[in-house]
Amino acid sequence: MFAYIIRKLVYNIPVYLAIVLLVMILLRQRDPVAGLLGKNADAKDYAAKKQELGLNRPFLIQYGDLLRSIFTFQFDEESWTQPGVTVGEKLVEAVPRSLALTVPALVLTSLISIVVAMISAFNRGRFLDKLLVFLAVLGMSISFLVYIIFGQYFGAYQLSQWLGRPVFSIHGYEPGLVNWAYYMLLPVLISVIVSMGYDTRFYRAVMVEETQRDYITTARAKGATRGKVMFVHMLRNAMIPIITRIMITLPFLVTGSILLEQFFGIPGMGYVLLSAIRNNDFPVVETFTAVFAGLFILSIIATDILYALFDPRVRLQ
Amino acid sequence: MSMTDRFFKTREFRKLFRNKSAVIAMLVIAAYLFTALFVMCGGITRETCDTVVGQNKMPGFFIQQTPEQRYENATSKFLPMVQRALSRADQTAALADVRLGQERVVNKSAAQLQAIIDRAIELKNELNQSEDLDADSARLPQLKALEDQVAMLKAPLTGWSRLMQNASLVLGTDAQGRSIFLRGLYSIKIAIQIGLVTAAFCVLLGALLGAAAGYFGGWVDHGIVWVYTTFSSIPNLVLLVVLSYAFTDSEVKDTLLPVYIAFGATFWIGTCRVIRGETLKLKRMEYIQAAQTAGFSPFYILVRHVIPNTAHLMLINFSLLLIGAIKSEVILSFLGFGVKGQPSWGIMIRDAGNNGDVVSGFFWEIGTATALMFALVLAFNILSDALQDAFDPKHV
Amino acid sequence: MKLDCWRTEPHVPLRCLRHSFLQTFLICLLLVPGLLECKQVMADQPIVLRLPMPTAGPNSLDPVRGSSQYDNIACGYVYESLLEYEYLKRPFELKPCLLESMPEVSEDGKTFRFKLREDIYFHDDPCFPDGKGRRLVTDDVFYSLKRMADNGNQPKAWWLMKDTIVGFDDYREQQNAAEDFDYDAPVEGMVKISDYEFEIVLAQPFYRFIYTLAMFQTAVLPHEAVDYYKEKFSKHPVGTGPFLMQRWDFGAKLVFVRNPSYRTMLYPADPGLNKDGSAPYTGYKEDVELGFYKDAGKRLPLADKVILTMFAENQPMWLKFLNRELDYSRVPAENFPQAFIKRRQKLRQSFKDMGIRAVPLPLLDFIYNGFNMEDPVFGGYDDKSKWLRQAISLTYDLEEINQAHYQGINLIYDGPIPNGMDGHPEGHQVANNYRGPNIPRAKKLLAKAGYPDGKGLPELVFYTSRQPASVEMAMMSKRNMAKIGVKMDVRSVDFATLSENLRKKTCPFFGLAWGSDYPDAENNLQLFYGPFKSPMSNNFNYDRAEYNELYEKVRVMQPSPERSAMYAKMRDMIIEDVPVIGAMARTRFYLIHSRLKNFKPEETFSNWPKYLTVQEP
Amino acid sequence: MHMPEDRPILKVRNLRTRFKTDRGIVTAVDGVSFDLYPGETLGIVGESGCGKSVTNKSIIRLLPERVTQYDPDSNISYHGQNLLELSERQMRSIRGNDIGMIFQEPMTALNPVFTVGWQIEEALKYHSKLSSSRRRDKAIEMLRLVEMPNPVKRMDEYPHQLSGGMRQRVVIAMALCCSPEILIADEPTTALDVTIQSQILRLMDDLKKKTGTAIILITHDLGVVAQACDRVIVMYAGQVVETGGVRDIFHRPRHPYTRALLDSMPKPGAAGHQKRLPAIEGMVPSLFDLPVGCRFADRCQRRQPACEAALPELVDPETKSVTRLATGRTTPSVRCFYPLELRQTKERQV
Repeated sequence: MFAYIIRKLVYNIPVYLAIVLLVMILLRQRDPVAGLLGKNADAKDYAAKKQELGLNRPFLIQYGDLLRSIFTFQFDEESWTQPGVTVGEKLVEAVPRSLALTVPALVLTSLISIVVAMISAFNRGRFLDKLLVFLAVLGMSISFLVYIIFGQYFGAYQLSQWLGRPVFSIHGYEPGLVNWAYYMLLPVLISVIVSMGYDTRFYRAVMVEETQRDYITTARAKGATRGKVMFVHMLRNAMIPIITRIMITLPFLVTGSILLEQFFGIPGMGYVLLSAIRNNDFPVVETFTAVFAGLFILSIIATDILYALFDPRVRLQ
Repeated sequence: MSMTDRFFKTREFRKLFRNKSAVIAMLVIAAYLFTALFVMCGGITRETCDTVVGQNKMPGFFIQQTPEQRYENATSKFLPMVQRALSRADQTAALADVRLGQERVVNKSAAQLQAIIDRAIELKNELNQSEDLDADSARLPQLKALEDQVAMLKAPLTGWSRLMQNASLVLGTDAQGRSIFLRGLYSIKIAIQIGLVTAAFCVLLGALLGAAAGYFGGWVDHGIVWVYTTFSSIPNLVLLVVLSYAFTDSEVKDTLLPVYIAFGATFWIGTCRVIRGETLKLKRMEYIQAAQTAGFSPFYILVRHVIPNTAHLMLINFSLLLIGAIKSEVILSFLGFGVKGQPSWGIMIRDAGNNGDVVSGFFWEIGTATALMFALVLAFNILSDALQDAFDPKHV
Repeated sequence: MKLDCWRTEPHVPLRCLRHSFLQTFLICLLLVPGLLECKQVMADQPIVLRLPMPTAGPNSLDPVRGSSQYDNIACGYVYESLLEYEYLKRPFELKPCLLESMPEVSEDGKTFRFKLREDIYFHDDPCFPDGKGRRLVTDDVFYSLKRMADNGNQPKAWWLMKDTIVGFDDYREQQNAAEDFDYDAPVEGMVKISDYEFEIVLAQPFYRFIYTLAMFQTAVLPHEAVDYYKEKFSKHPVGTGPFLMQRWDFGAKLVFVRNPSYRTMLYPADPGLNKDGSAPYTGYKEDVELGFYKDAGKRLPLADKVILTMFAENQPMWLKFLNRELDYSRVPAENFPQAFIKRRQKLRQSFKDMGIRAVPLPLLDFIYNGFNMEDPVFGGYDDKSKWLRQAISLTYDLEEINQAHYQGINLIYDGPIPNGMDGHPEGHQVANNYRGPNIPRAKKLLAKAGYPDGKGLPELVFYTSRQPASVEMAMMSKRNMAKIGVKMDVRSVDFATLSENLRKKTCPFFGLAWGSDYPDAENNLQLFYGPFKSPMSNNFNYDRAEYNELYEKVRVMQPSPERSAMYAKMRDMIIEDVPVIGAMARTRFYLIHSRLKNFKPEETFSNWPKYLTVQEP
Repeated sequence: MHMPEDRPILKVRNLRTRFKTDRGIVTAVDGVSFDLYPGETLGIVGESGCGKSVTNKSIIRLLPERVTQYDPDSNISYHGQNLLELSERQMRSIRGNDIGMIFQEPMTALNPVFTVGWQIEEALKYHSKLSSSRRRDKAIEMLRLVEMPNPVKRMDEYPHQLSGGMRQRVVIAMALCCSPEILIADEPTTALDVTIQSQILRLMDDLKKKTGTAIILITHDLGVVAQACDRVIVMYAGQVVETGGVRDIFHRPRHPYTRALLDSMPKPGAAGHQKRLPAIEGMVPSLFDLPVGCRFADRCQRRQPACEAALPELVDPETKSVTRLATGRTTPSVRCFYPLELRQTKERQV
């Protein structure tokens, strides 16, 4: 397995180099210097700033520098828009906030939608199934934005007006587990509602596929109860697509949700990333992209490994 | 019997047409397509959407406006305009400048006009003394008088133009006084356009690359997998935003091309994966192997045997991508990277959000955009469900 | 699943994290009802101000790196400059802050003599030996000014000092070129007399210099802090101000607490009516009525803690204010009709019933659309190009924009000088203006310029910000311009791209705004000074010899009728040449809950949080 | 030949199974009746879709409940109880314990993510109170019984590591581990190659002798029937068309369909005489669109006008008395107005 991981990593090195290169090239279509200068700066100031940002170095040197800092985990370049703060610090600060939002959302969504999907799949074709599928489709057909705008207005503001005391925070963020529910629960719930439609449908499809398998009949012929069939035979098999789906979403946990973060004032990664792109903060964008791409590739490898753990038929080679 | 005929008369298609909700969904989609076509043929132009048809944030369904709003309409928009016209040296020319369509002002002498306006201003000042018009029923007759004064300057609409006026006001107006209904309808075209173009492009590209990767294997496969791993390893946001920046200064920035490219760069990956998997499966099928043994060229086999047999997946992916594109457009436009220079549902929702519509309880704009989008996406969702049911029963 | 990264938040008990994430999560869910109880306000709490900050807030708390209004606000808590503005007095009046008294200016207006207060100590901070703040001396003032010249600090405020102090520019050049920036090297114009006395010598008697000394970029800070925190200094501000920074969650929250060792500084006393019964300053009576002098003589700051929350979107800020979670809020333009009777700009009764009060604040704004005077078609100083610009100006319907996007609360005025400053036209209008809309006249002028009905005229490329409102406004102008046959191509770009294009002089036409740094028209007039062409602040690249001459004269003049006349002359030149179409100034409406006391906002300076307090009615 | 006892352990009477489909209700099994005696092997033959599997899945009640209807007259009597009326819970205690089932596809019938041992033990877990180590022992014993080489090692292997024959042995071991009275084998050998096929069939025969289990063997392969069955039921379009002892069926088929089936079977030694095997022409009628008369009439070469007018009853070909039930072990029944004469069938040799 170790050899497998190493080989996979080596295989993905060109991908990785290409990602970093691509992002650097795309970013360098723009000139960040002017935006970072103060009022009344002249051409000399411009040149000095450019020098200071290291943008006048040959492209390959910049590329090499970035790669070196990534491979040595030295994320100590200063953010351009927030001087005095290194990129690493920014990531360390922002990522946990995104995680505090996305991880519970993922866990809740996955748990709820797997259970709903199972109920739906087992009642396939009945009214309950049709209702659940319809609700899922209904939920998927409304824009994320609308959920947020209305969720914030009704869920936070109107609800607290109605109850006469705050239930969910309208906006804002405090670290710490104690504050989590107050600040994060509403955005998490919105995010759960948004993604539940997709997940339920996907998991239902997986489950339906599994219910049609012969081994299910075999198990029932052996006298297994519904519960045993559902939770032992089916779930174990369905774990493979479920894990794939969850693993694929894992890297996205760190990017957070731009819209939710923006509306609820959670300064997570989505928020930081968007403002970094808007303000041409190259070090932040580049480093974050590199980290994300790394996570993405690792998650692909991890998916393979989990595959092998859950499915005895799969061998890592 | 042609290929397409055969395709459409298969058992799967018959099954599709037996599904009642799918048929309803198709009818809904047809209605949208028809509207889009109507818009595209010049039924509603960008200019129409940008025309001010009434006062700001008017509720729809001809709901009685509050006296406050009527007052605003009568005074803040119209009086200053006419006043300004009167203060000009060249009066007839100035009066012609007065907007709001078919005003009668031109036919009135300056003295007459001045009298009307003076009377109106007088009334206005009296009204200004009241606290809140809603609560002040005694002032309502005065408001009526003011409106009459203002109305004397405007000719009533008749016939077609009246019908159009009514139609454009049916769902109210936005913060700039533009018709929400017309903007909503125009957005159908944008949505359909973005959806169709993106989905068609991505499905074709994804299918070709996926089939090639799956069929040829080896370095072709490695290459294509590398490319899509690269694209999917860059956070979508970074890619979309950076790409859309690339166009800010170019010739195409007001068209939908940047949106297409931003979507096109990422959306093909899913299709490519699916088709690649299916091709790997097909490759092991006897008839493909038979064709290979028979010595047909790989390209011929790919085009003749492999790709047609993934048609159902392409169809399903097409409808899924379409939904994805329509929904992503909304988010992209909200963040300011999407559609520019013309209305779209995303822009309408964004405007509604930015204009504080929800907070102040004005749901017409956001409601219209959401409802129109909802119906279309729901129809496509139901259709794609039905498609999957019919063509790919394993993935219900 | 263990979230190691949560350790970065120091006050999270690490023990909690030993649970699996799911467990923790479930515990959280169970805690919800309990938490809600915790939210109940307890009696006898310290005075806490809860204030909003639109946008993501400051990027740095290092004064020399700051440029935005939000940097200004944040720095205002921690830092102090030599001078500050009187809190309640209008029009603005400077008063000594770190100084014993106002500086003495020599006859020729070039030499300023300063005397520092001797009771000023820096914040207690680990950067000092024993953690006790040191006394502030002359060297600190010089050091702080010199920091503005050090490119290593990424200063954004050099333009304030440029060409001002004798020898300072040379010093900057030399030191930036040298290996190490030597703060001990002398500057000719900075003369130390004693630890508490010094002189600054100017190259020319720039009148604006005195205003510069009240700007937050010139705040005085100790070199120990910079040496100690190095590049982290921008996150660990150490100054002399009334508050200490306690916490900063970038983009989310800034928390300040009272500086316990703040020098004795008292809330201003009621000046009383003048002997002739007139008010000592504009708005005095209202201030008395509102009880602004109730706290007279109390030691500042009045509040123990200030929590600033950043809002990227308006909806949450507004909702939070309505929910009484903020002490005040700006009224987002879109929510204006909800809160106000639009026609009279009066607060609605329902809001008054909630105990909310409205405070309008006219801003020193100059919102404009500018031409690039070096553009081959739309720029230039000959009559034809002038007529062309005048024609375009005449299509602009600022009133329409005002009504549609600003609820009609903006002030529209001619020329570049905002209301309340010397040189602002009476009635906000000059006789000979090109304010639109006047389509027939525009048509005539356009024909005169050689483009009848826009024939032969290339598309006018307009750059504006990415904000939806700006785009919508541009679309309005586009519609109006189409009436005379001028086609406009609207490009909405973000600020970085816009500045990039301005620098390269590639924007023929652009929408921007300027907020005055100090209440003197010179600050706005310099925008048209030839030598300040792009990449400096003259984005119009306006360069007219007479104007430049006049500018060089006025900037070294004391306020006087002659200066006013010259201001007016320069203003009229700009209006005639139309390098700029405009202008508008916003009126900011603040809504405050009745618990917030002594609130008299000002956006050009930010020394006033120390006067605020809350008191539950 | 092992002599079966006289009392049937399973009595199927008038079984009618209907499915609700989106095109309407379909009667997949239409009035099937038969008895199963202890220790015998009953073959059910017919083309695909004739209702063989549905009949047997009805017995063990494994058809999807939601879309399946049983006629109220239908009765499947097992130890005095009607299986069709049992609750799911009662049915569960019978499945795997009293009635075992072997499935067609050994590849898919086994759950790929559990070990062979686990899957054999599973039934024991539900139906016995054995400790886990005893269960393991029993499972190993079962593997031995089905002649699995190296059973202890196989216990911890996954299905994909076994060959097709071995997997089918596992399936059989699974079905037999609770010593059921009835074993339903649904095309147990179809997916296997010929040598393995006969091994498996011999194995089942041996097991039957050892345990006395009654076997219902569903197949479309007449060769398998000839090798393994005592008695045969021939089904066509949801109905029993002929029943009788295996010899009767092979040597004296009375129904033209049976005859046709036998004709389409390759005969060893006869290859030189016949150039082509005659196939049955035409198609099985759609269950949605059944003819009024004999369901085979369409394809029957001996068709008479009467055949298309009415549906023939199941009769004793000798006495022409209606038997209705395909119960007879000695007396064959046939559903045909014009059954083949004995002499016409004499020529056939197996």
